[in-house]
Amino acid sequence: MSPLALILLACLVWLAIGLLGATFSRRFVFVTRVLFPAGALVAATVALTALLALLTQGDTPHTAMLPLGLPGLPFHLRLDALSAFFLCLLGAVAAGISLYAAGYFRRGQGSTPGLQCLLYHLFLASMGGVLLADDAYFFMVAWESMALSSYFLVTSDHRIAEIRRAGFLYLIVAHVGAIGILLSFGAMSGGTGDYTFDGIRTNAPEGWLASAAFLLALGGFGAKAGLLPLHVWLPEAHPAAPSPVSAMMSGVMLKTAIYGLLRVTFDLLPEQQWWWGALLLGLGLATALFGVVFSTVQSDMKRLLAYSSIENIGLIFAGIGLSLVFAANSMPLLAALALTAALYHCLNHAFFKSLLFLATGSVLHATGQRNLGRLGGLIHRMPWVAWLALLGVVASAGLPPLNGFVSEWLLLQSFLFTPQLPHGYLNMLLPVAAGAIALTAALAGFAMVKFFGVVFLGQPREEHLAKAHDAGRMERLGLIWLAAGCVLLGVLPNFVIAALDPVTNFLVGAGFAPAADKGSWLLLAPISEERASYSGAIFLGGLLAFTLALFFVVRAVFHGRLRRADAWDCGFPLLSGRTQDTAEGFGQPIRQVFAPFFRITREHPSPFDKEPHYRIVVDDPLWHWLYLPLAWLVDLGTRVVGKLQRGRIAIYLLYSFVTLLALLVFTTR
Amino acid sequence: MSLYAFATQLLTQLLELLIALALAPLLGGWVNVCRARLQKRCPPPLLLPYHNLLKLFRKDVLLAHNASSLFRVAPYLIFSCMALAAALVPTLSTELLFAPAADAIALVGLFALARVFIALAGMDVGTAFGSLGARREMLIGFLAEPALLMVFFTASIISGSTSLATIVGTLAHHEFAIYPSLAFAGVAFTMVSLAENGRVPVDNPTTHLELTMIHEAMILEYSGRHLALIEWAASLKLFAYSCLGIALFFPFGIAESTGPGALAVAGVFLVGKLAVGGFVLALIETLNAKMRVFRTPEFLGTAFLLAVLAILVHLLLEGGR
Amino acid sequence: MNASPDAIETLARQVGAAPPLDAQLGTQLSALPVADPAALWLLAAVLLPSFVGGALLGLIGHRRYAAEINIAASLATLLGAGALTLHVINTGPASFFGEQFFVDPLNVFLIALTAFVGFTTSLFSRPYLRAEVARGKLDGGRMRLYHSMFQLFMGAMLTALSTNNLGILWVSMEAATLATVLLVALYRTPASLEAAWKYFILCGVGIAQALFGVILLYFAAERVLGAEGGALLWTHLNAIKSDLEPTVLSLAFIFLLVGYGTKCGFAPLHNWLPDAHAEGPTPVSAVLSGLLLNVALYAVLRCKTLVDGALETHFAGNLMMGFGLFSVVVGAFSLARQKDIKRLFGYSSIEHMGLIGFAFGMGGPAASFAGLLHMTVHSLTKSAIFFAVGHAVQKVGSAAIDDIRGLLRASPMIGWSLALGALAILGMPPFGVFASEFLILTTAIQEHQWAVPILLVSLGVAFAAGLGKVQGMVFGDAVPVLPGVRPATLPVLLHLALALLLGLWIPPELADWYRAAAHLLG
Amino acid sequence: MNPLAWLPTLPGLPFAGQLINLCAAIMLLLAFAMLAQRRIVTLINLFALQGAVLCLSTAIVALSTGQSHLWGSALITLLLKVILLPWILHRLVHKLSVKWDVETLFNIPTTMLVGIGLVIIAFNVAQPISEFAGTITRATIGIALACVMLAFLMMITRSKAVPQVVGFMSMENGLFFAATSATYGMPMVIELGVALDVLVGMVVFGVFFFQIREKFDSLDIRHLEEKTKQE
Repeated sequence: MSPLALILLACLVWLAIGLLGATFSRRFVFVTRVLFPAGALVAATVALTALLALLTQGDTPHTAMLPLGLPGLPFHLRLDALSAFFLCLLGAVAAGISLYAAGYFRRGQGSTPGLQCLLYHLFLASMGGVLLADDAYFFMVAWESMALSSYFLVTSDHRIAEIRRAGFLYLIVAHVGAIGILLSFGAMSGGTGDYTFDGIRTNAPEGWLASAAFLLALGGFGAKAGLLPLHVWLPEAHPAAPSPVSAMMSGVMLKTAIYGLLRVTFDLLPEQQWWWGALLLGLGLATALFGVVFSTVQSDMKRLLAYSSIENIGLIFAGIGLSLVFAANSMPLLAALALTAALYHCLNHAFFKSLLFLATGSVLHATGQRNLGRLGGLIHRMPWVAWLALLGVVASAGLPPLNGFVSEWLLLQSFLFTPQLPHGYLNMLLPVAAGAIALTAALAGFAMVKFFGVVFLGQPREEHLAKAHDAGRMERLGLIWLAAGCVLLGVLPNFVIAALDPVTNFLVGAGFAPAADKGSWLLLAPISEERASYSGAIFLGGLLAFTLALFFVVRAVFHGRLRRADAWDCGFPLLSGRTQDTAEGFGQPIRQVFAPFFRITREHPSPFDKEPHYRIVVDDPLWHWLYLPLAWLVDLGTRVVGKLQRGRIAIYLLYSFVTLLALLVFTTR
Repeated sequence: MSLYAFATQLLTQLLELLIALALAPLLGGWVNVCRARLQKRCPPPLLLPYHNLLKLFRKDVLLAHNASSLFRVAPYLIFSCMALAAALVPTLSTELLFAPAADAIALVGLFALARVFIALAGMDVGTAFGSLGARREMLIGFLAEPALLMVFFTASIISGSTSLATIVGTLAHHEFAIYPSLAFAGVAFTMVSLAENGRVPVDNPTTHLELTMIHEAMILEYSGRHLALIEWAASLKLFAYSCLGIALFFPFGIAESTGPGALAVAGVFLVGKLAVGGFVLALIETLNAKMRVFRTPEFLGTAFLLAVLAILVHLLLEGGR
Repeated sequence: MNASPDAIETLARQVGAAPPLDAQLGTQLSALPVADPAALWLLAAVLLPSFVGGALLGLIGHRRYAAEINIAASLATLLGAGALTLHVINTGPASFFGEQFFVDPLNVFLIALTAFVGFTTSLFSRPYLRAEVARGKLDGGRMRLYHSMFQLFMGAMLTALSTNNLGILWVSMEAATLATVLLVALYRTPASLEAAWKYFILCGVGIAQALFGVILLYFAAERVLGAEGGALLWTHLNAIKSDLEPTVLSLAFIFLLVGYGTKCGFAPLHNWLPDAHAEGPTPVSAVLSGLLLNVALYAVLRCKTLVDGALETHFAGNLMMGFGLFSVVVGAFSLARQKDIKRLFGYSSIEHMGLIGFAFGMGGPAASFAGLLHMTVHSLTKSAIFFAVGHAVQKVGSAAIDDIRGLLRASPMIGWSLALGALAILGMPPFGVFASEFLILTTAIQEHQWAVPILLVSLGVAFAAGLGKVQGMVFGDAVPVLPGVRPATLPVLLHLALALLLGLWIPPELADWYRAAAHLLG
Repeated sequence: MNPLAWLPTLPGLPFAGQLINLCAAIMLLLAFAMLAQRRIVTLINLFALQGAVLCLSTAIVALSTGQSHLWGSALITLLLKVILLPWILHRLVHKLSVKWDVETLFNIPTTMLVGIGLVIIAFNVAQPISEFAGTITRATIGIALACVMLAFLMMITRSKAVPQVVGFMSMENGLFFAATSATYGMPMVIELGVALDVLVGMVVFGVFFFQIREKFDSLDIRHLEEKTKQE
């Protein structure tokens, strides 16, 4: 059985699982304890198959055709290096999330677990479809099915108005983006009407139509990925969704947009313009900075993570943009380096962000709170979740020795080569861009410290937090799977890079696995050991060994005595949960430093208030600069069109009359 | 790699680590002595830091009721990070066993890792001062980190590598050239170091005034061996930064081999340079007053811009290669 | 960028024209109609049940079993249509009654569709009207009127579709108008009378314009074919279309377009449509949107084929594109301001008729194919939506969008039908509407880039508005529902299933059929 | 301005053709008269007169071409449009007592000016058709078109149901005139005519049928429209 057939079968099995779930939606135990773990198993199979295909298949992609679709345009399927990589990502992350989901969905919260099961597996299968599609129509069908199923997942608790609003916004942005993608395919077929990807590859236009196709695709995929300024749905939809779904959306679905953009720019369009790359880079950096700055000032833990997703997507886009710039300047090796960084970051982000979203899910289940201002001290009650989340936090902050650092390291490395570009402005500006990336990474650290510190550390801010319980067995299993991924990806980068080699070879015609192989398997040295090298394994080993040694040495030389007492707190006597920093307080320095980024509304208490309160609302200024004017324009349009409807027959007759006359005059002039 | 080379590199590496561990408190003591002298005060004993550490190690740990396991793990982890960082900087020789495992960027990452953990530890007990210190520390961190990276980038672009050994090797030995960009980078680096080590214009290591402290606020709840480790880690950090400055901007004298002779010479150079560096630090601390916390972003922003400028100057004046 | 001839050929290979017409089916379908007296009874089987049923129900339509008779008559029509379709597939186009009637790929497909939707609507109307009677909104006399007029309307539309004579086409269009006026006014409320009156006057005037167009067409044809030479027979006209006088034809087309275009709901001639949809009984809304608009468009298409053939320009196509685009814009932008659920979907019909008109206006195998497909899926989906809407309104007791809440909880079946139907009509895959929109948009960006931004904005606005309204109705906490409504689930599910099927897989027979029809349309 | 001035008097035109041209001119004149008329009763009378002229012209065509089906058409016209419909309308007006005021949306001179413009447009539009036409009375198509347009204008400008219905019927007269006289009797003219008359009959009947008066107190359509004016 070819890998393609196996993966296709897996997608069908997902569908079947979903249908089973919908059919037996009353059998709660069956749905959660059998179907979801089965889905996880299928996901693991997908990951393994795709990985094997990636490592073994070489240059020849597997293709197949399904007797479905439009006449003359049956569903074309194809498994090549790029799709195999993303399928691997999908399978690996979905396995963890499915395991977690088996323990997560409960009765009586939003839709029934049976329905969730259907939608969830439909979501998985359609993502698989997106990655396998080899013609525009199938791609679009899978793409929109993905949007639709995730929309219903997001709105599963639709009795809450906020969630309805989030779903609404999400689906609109997704659909308008999808129309953009569709038009991009239309433009790319170059007037031939051949919508298979093979056809597009041979017929793709050059010149302005190619650029138009690229821009449309950028808009479409950017909308799905959360690229500035199309990101607004993301911080709304991710918090609204049940946590496994947030994890899936953030971890995997956003990556399908990356996949689509890569497919279009590197595979389908024959020639890349350097300014595409510059545009992507600029947008990516702006998105990354914007995302991270906003993520630091959020008070809702899932919104914080959602903005952090925007940041990471920005970084990935920046990497792709840089790669495009290199590729357009015929520097394939460097393009491969930047692309590897971007793809690696996709993988990393998928793992650590899913992990964090799932952790918030457990917190949510245990406390019913998403608001950071009402959490705190959960490390005592939920040690499993807290320690596993800590791994996610460290990875997400881009700190060694976990995975987030590796991809950021690669990205920075690729930026260091930009002085070799033959563009005056670019090679002056790009080092600054590297600075922006460094700033983003550092701010991500801030956001993550805030997230972890406020949720898990300190004292509980509410009474009922004392009753919080740790994650269940299945949930833990899912969390451990993802956390293990974070560690392994960080420690063994060379394996990942070897697996990425066929992908970059396929997309930009170069890979540097051979160069990396010159070092030992422990050492990541993409160009040469002289140039730069890093080893997560040694790093982690060294750190752990030293810490342990230190611990025992200190114990041995001195003693291990310990007494518990009240906190010192500079002698301040009234220590309570309320004296800690709130989430808003922790974000205050950022609000101060980046004040121009925000739209801040403050309500200060006056000295005469009986019940003084302080309120601060930090808004996304893009709402006010872009979306509200847009909404106003549309409203204006509807009002103008509404004026057509006068309700008077004479006026309606007049319309007909004038139309007739105008046409007559126009025709006989 | 031959076994001999491996062994010598391992030995050099261990030597560096030991030197760092041993000399770090001394550097702190030296700075204090210098500062007292400059301020016409009676100086504390040079070896006082050692004494303090020993005293703390001997004491019991007094732990807040609310402290979690993270709080107890953090000091060890932070200390390891700083020790590794100090060991990674080529102070004596560029031929270090573990140098390939971490380059300049990883070094920055290592500092960041320590910072994240100390901030988390500060938030753990849930006191007002702890979280205040944590957020200020992170504020300084997110501004200082990119600036430091940009300084490294300048050096990396000059030497075509991010590996610290290669950078130092290039700057110290291979060719002699005057790099105007390094002047900018040097100033930026100095500013970053001051901020990162909690030195005077940004923080005051000797203060315990609640509203202005940063580093001290985070570690208020620590006591006994935990506190000792953290204090030691802080001095290691100062040491690592000093060595970095020396390696980047005054790299002459660093050995490129692992021969005992070369190492001895390098050791002498190192001690001399550190003494000068400590004095300069004390001078800066004496001449400046501590600024308000919210002036720090401006201070560090300037550092960041200077570092960026350094890169641009390099690309413009030095041909970009 | 205009596609090169080669490009067109590839395009044709991809989706449009039949794989070189040697495929047996394709040859047969695109041949000229031949007299086929043997199949006459098949045509009769299509047309007679409606007229006989209409007459019969005019007498006994108030009886308890009238709904079943209605269903039986519709079923007979459906069976007849099915048989006719099979016959045409097997033996090719045929003409009857001295060429007064004919079936070719274009109309046989619409006949089948019309008969099908008519049948499902009759299934739906049975429980629907029972509930209305039970609530005292209708009495026996009205039921008689409804059943009789429903069948006559079906008969008129089937006649319009199957005739070859432009005169008969016109007469049956008019008859269909009259029948639907009575249906729209069925409730006799002031609002329904107003809607019926508007509908009557506007469509009456439109029909009159169309007659002038027919006269002009005859005027031109008479020169070539002679006074008695069948100058109103479409097949004859089509055969000699290149000899017809271009100026006269272009003028004739304007009258025909304005005339029949009023009935298709092309903006700005559309104003009768929302009122008529909103105020009539829901089964009538379903057939208005699902069938009548299609038939009117069919009439326009027949004329367009003649005119573009005669002019050898893209005059008629351009006009249709213009009207189509304007309708899309008007429809899309009107959605947001609607407060009545049926008006909402009435405007959505305007938008979709515009899209179909735009597709046919672009012409060419791919676009015409897309237009035909869109006609099919729009009929199926929109009538499914109206079925769901009808039950929803009965459950809640109000047609105001603000009053309808939480359908998913109140009645999952209706809620999901409405949600999925609305998403389908808004162009979400995997439903069929998306398939045709895919073809339309991709063709548009290759051949008429200027239209693309307009389409993009309009479809986006329509999606936002439609989704916003529908979401509000299906989501949220359930409102209390009135008892005693047992929805007819079969029609809704059948339609949605078919719409879904067409999005994922178009049967080869149907595709060949579309291709042959698209070939006819040019 | 007298629309008769335009009447084509081509030398060599057969007598029948001249007669039809004359009828066409009278049709147009009557159309204008109706456009200008304020009183409903007179309006109905004018309409009956127009029907008579139409009947006459159809008969002439029937006579001159020998197409027997046109006789039937003429007869139907006579019965329906000259006798039956005006009678119904008179009764209607009497019953609804709306004979007195015909409130127009624009004042009459403006309407007339617009009407003149319409005639010019109609003639211009018809020009290429006439040039091409094979029939002897080719100019009449322009007049028929003008009649249709003027009737359309009348429907737009009147706010009451009865004048609108009259306008609609007048439009139908124009169409029928085009069908019979301008084309010299197209096939199916009877069927089309009957269908058209059914339509007209329904419109008239509709006024009763819809009981507009009962429901709304007056036949002013604006009353009907208030409900859905604002949405």
